[in-house]
Amino acid sequence: MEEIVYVNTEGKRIDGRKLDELRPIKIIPSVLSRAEGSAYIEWGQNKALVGVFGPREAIPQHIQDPTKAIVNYVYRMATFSVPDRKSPKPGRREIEISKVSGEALAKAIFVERFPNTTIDIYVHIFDSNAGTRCAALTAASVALADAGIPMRDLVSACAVGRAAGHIMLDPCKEEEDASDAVDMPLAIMPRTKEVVLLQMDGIISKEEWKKAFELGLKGCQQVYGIQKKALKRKYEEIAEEEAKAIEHVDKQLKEISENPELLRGGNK
Amino acid sequence: MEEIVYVNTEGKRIDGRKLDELRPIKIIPSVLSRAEGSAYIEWGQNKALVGVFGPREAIPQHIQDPTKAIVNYVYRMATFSVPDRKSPKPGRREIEISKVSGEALAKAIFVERFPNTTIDIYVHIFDSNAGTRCAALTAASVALADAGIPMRDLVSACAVGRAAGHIMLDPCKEEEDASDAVDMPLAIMPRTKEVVLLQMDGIISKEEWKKAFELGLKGCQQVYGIQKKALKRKYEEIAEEEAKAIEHVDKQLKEISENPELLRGGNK
Amino acid sequence: MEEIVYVNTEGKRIDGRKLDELRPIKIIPSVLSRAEGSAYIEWGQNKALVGVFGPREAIPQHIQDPTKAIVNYVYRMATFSVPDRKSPKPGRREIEISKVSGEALAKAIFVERFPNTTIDIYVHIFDSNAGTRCAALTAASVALADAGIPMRDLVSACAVGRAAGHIMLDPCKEEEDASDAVDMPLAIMPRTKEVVLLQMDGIISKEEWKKAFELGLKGCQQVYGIQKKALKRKYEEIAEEEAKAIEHVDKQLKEISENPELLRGGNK
Amino acid sequence: MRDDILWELRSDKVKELIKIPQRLDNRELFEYRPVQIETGFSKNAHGSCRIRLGETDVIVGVKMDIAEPYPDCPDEGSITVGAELMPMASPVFEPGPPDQNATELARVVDRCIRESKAIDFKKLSIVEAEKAWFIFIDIYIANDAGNLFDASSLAALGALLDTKIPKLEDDKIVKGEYSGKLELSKKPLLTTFAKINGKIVVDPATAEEKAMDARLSIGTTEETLMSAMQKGGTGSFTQAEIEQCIELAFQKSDELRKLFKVG
Amino acid sequence: MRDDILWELRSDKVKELIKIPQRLDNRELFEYRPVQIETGFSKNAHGSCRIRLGETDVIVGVKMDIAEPYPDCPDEGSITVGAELMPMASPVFEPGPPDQNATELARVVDRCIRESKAIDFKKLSIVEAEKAWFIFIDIYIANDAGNLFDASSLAALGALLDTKIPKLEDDKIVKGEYSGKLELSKKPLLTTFAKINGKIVVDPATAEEKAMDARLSIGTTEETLMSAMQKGGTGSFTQAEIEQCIELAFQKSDELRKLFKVG
Amino acid sequence: MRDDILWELRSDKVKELIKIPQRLDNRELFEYRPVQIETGFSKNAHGSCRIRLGETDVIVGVKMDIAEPYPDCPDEGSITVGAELMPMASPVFEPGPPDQNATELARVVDRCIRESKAIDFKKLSIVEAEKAWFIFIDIYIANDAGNLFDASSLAALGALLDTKIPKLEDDKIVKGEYSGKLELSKKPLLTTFAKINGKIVVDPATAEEKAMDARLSIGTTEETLMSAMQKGGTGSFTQAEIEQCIELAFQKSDELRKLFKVG
Repeated sequence: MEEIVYVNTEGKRIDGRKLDELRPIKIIPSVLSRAEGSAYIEWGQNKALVGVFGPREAIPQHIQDPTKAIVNYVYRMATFSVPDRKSPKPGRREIEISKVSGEALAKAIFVERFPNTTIDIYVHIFDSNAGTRCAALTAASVALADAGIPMRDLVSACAVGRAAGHIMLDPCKEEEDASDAVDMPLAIMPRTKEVVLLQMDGIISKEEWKKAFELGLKGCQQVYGIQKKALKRKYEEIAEEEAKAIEHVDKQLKEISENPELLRGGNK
Repeated sequence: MEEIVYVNTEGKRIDGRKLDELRPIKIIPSVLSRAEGSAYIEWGQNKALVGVFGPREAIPQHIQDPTKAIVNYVYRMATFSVPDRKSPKPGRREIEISKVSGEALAKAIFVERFPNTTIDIYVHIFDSNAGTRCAALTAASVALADAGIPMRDLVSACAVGRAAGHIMLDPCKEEEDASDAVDMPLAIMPRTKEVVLLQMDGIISKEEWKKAFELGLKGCQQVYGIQKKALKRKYEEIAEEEAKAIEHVDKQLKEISENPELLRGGNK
Repeated sequence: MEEIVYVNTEGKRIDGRKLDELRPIKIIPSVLSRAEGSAYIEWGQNKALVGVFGPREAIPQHIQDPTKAIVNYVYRMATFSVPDRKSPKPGRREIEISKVSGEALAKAIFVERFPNTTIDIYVHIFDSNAGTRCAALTAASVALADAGIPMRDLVSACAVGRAAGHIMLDPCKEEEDASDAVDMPLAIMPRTKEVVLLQMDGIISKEEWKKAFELGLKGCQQVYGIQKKALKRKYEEIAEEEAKAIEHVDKQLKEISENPELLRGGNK
Repeated sequence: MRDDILWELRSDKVKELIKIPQRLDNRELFEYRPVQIETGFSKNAHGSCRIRLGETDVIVGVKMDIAEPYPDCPDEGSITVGAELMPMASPVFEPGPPDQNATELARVVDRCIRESKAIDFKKLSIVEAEKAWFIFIDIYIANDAGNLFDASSLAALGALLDTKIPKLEDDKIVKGEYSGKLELSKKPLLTTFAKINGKIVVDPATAEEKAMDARLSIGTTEETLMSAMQKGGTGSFTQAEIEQCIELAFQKSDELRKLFKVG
Repeated sequence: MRDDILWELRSDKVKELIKIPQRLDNRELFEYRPVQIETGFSKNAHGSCRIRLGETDVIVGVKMDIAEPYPDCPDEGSITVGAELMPMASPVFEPGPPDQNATELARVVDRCIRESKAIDFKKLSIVEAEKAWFIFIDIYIANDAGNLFDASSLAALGALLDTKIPKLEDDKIVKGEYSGKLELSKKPLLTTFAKINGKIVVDPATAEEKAMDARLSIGTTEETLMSAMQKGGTGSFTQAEIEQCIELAFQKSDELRKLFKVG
Repeated sequence: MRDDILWELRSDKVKELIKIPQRLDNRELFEYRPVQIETGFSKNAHGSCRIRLGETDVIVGVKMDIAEPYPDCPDEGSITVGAELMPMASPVFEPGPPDQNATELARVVDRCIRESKAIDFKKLSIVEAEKAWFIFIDIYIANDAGNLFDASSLAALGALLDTKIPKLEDDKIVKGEYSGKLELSKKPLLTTFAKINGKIVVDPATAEEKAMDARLSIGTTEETLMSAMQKGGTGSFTQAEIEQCIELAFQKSDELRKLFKVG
């Protein structure tokens, strides 16, 4: 097999990026009309949709926590989102990612304000090329903001890794498959730098780990900037949206005033 | 492979029937003592049993509909009812047939009279040779009548199809496997000719479709006649049955009067 | 294939036992701190752990029996407890054994004293060589006593079988695989000799059956002795345990008196 | 609910009557309900049988299929028994995968047949260590009026006696053609007893099952051998009771076996 | 809950307006909502398409894989359609395996394509009786704003038109390389009608689905042939209504087909 | 319920004591509970080990089996780790398939071993692209008194060190015979920390797990390399805290490794 050159003489990686460079990221909030909050993300080849519901009553009742909202994060991949067709059933990897991602967001959400409820965050990956859990978590945090759920801070995620001895930000699939690969997904609340998600696999020394970790922190801060920009763009549209909303409510009221019998109608 | 002659020079099909002729149909209501209503049907080689329960309280409570009864139709096939052994697990075909058949019957039942309940209709196919969903639906409608569930009309079903260019009533398996086969299961409420079940697969022109559809309507009306005859036979037995029933109640009352302590006994 | 000598000229079996001899049995109650009652058993190569919980409220409510406790016995085998790796999913054999073992214990427990509750008995086999259901049931009965659940009597179990024409107590795997093998697991309440579990497979005459059954009864009585000894040993430790318990309660009370605010604290 | 109260009353009555001793349906203590046998119920099955035991209604179908033998028995085929308590059979059965009761039923019928050696598994071998016949025996309970064990065992026997072996060409099944009948060297059957208020009865009907403390099923063959036993229920049996049941099992099963002419 | 009341109000309004006749979103009775098509949505798929039909959002991906042909069609491949009503798509969808609605959706889309013979299954054969292409068409509903049938059928067609056949070497797939486009000889599409208060409309939105008595989906091809029909819902149709829907289905599907340039 | 209140009280006490800093069971902040190791627990397993870490009780068994290698690693075998939180282990565990917690546990133990390269997957190859050894490592939690990660990792290591490779004849397993020991080039272990009220402790017991904000598990080898990290819980860690944990993980795991004589 031909030797892969992970970093060339000009310090450029396989896909032309520098060691500390993220792939292009595009985030669009409010893309799904039936969800209470949503976001679409493109992160390199990765594509994901997130829909958020809640806080809503936790059902069945016996799962309710009287002290706080349950954060229910469901990460799933489409069958065609990976090189070989994935079974439609959720695999163990998806279950583990759902758990750690939900725990990461729970730290950021003011869960204690919504006892006995769930906040459901549904994530689906439609195309993938390494780093989907970080892309999903980044988008989920924007969808939560879009849903108006009060948070201490956004959660910003990115992975850092190693290939052929080089510590690099946001590795792509080919870099993740290097024989000495290390992969470390990381998520923080950027304002306080608190680490809310941290996983690592691959064999690494303390010193290299520290270098990688600090590069990862920088990456998360960049992601934070992109998230804020996406949300800002959305809030700039709010004046316009609000005008529309007022018009909509007016219309609803008009409907009801014209059809007062509707108010008496059955509420299923 | 030898060419199959689907319709011979005398206008007779593989099994000797004419194009507009149903296979022999035998329906017997009230065959299962533990069900509240039941029926057994033989339709050519097809054999099915139906048991009906309800209206009974829908459980768990959160599935209850306060405006009407839920019609829960479960269509299943025995493992040995088809040429190759079927898995005992319900397949996608069985799930789809259950859905459309339940919707067909819901139109005929006065569901609005029984809020918060389910009407459970369990159908099992023990032998098959094309047309089982129609046979099952036909028998289910008789079983509902047997259970004394109030209905606008019976639902009568039969399939119509095409083989080798011929539109024919109630196709058998060999006809269903013709290279130009079209299969159209149909169910109506015969008094108003309202179509409550309609599915079609196969490639067909508008004109042929109309011819097929109208042949199907005629078939349903014939099925209606057979259903009514089966129920009439049953009602003729009612005088006798009722006499027995009165005798039975008398016996029960006698039992209780002899054992008054039974009335005080635990009701699990 | 070489002929196996199941019983040699000195009347000794493959593993050196006599026909009416049990394998060595070791029972230790109270081995799991989180369960309310527990026991560990070694029976020849067989190794099992049992944990008991309850009587505790049966959930969901609709499964509750207002006249008695439900005995929920769950028998499972570890994947590595058999020569070929077992699937982690419970098989049909495990489900059947769970049913008959639970029924056997239900006779011994004063279930009528604990309406609307379940008594959960979880059994896991970690190594096996024939006779695991009897070993498990024997240990379960000790674990129930350890949990302080009131019983009419212990339940004592052992199997009896046939190999090469010899009726023998507590057959091992090789004996169970004899070409004329008969296997009869048996459990009794030893004080009254009431049979609470009886299964048999293999082809046997009435006369041989009687011989086998009576040998089995003797085996169960021996097992009873071992169970009582194990429990006695435990009760001898009770003086010591009780002293510890009093000390523990004192400590708790002290804790609370030092931290009275704890009593006001949330009870999740 | 009304249904429940009625069964409660009937069950109490059963317990009262048994003291006389008498049964709710006036049967003798050791009398079976009438048996109706309909073989060849399903043409798509390789063998099938519907049994009515009183109002209990059971349909069994057999399918033979080719599979790789188990590594430890390379020259043998085998049987697989499944049972489904269909929701139409009783107001308390629910749709879904087999529960504990269905699993026990299937496994006891399986052992009764398998251990009797009525079917010679070696004769099911096609190519050693490669191909053998596996016989799928599927039990469907259509109406549960009591004693599903014996009704299922009768229907399974009836279906096996009806079973034709599919024709083989190059060791592959030729659909719709058969090479002969499945060979059964004996007729294994279960006989089931209920213990009610200390009395033993055979072939318990629903009200008797609700009244019983315990159940005992015994599989027997015409050579006066037993192939299976299974105690069920939360009650117990004494040695004397079990021995009485064994005697009766041989007697009653011989009567039932006469209902099958063939074999 | 608020959400429910709002939909109830909207549904009641739909039923009122249809008498005029008028639709809540001011569409003509037989007017589709705007369609946006985005093919090549997923690079890991062999073909993919995202469809926005109004606010309804559906993503379909295609994967081709090699498997053994069915014994009765040894020289044919086949298609397999799956559908998932993702929980993000509606407050009432729940995570878990496909329910009745998802199963019906997948099967109707399957029949519409399969029966049209747009894909020649014989051309999917690789080695007779050994290897053939199987085409997995997976439908994901991301936002349910009504008429999932037509949106899914559009997205499935778009994904198939986008599908490249993986390159083979020694009858094994070479990853990431393709040997050409999948051939589609026609463009089968579903057209779905709702019957509301006795009136027929095409392409029902959510509020209309809540107001409708029954639904009728008709699969058609550009040769004015029908490949599938499916009635849904607890209402009924008259013959005249069905015939009207058939006429309209040909007409409306021809308009939709123009949105796909290729093929 | 009483049980719940007691744990609540204990958890509150843990949070109080940690301010001193002190632990409920009087351990040092970075002190493990006593470890008991029993290898060869199950003869039917190819390797097995029971670990008692304080009152936490974990049993791990290993089975080696032959299967076809993954197409992208034709000359390699692999490992598969499963975990079951048995219902006997805690009043809150329920029977059924592995939940999120069991899945996470199994996968973190898997990565700790796999990524350490203690097992050379290439040495598990038997016939390239056809047959290789796959090592099934099944973790059973018998009593949960806290820190299942480290207890499971210790038991998995113990079981692997105990593992004998079944003998092969014509590339098939000869039952009950072995060809030698499985080779482990190093001893990977997890070390788990809990953050309670801003303080870090190692090897948290149940009351401490109930009191903790977050958990950090670090997989290490004797060559002072890390093979896995996993943060759990809804709290967070600072960089300084993580770095402290890394230092301690190397130190504590070296102590634990001494408990295994072999390898």
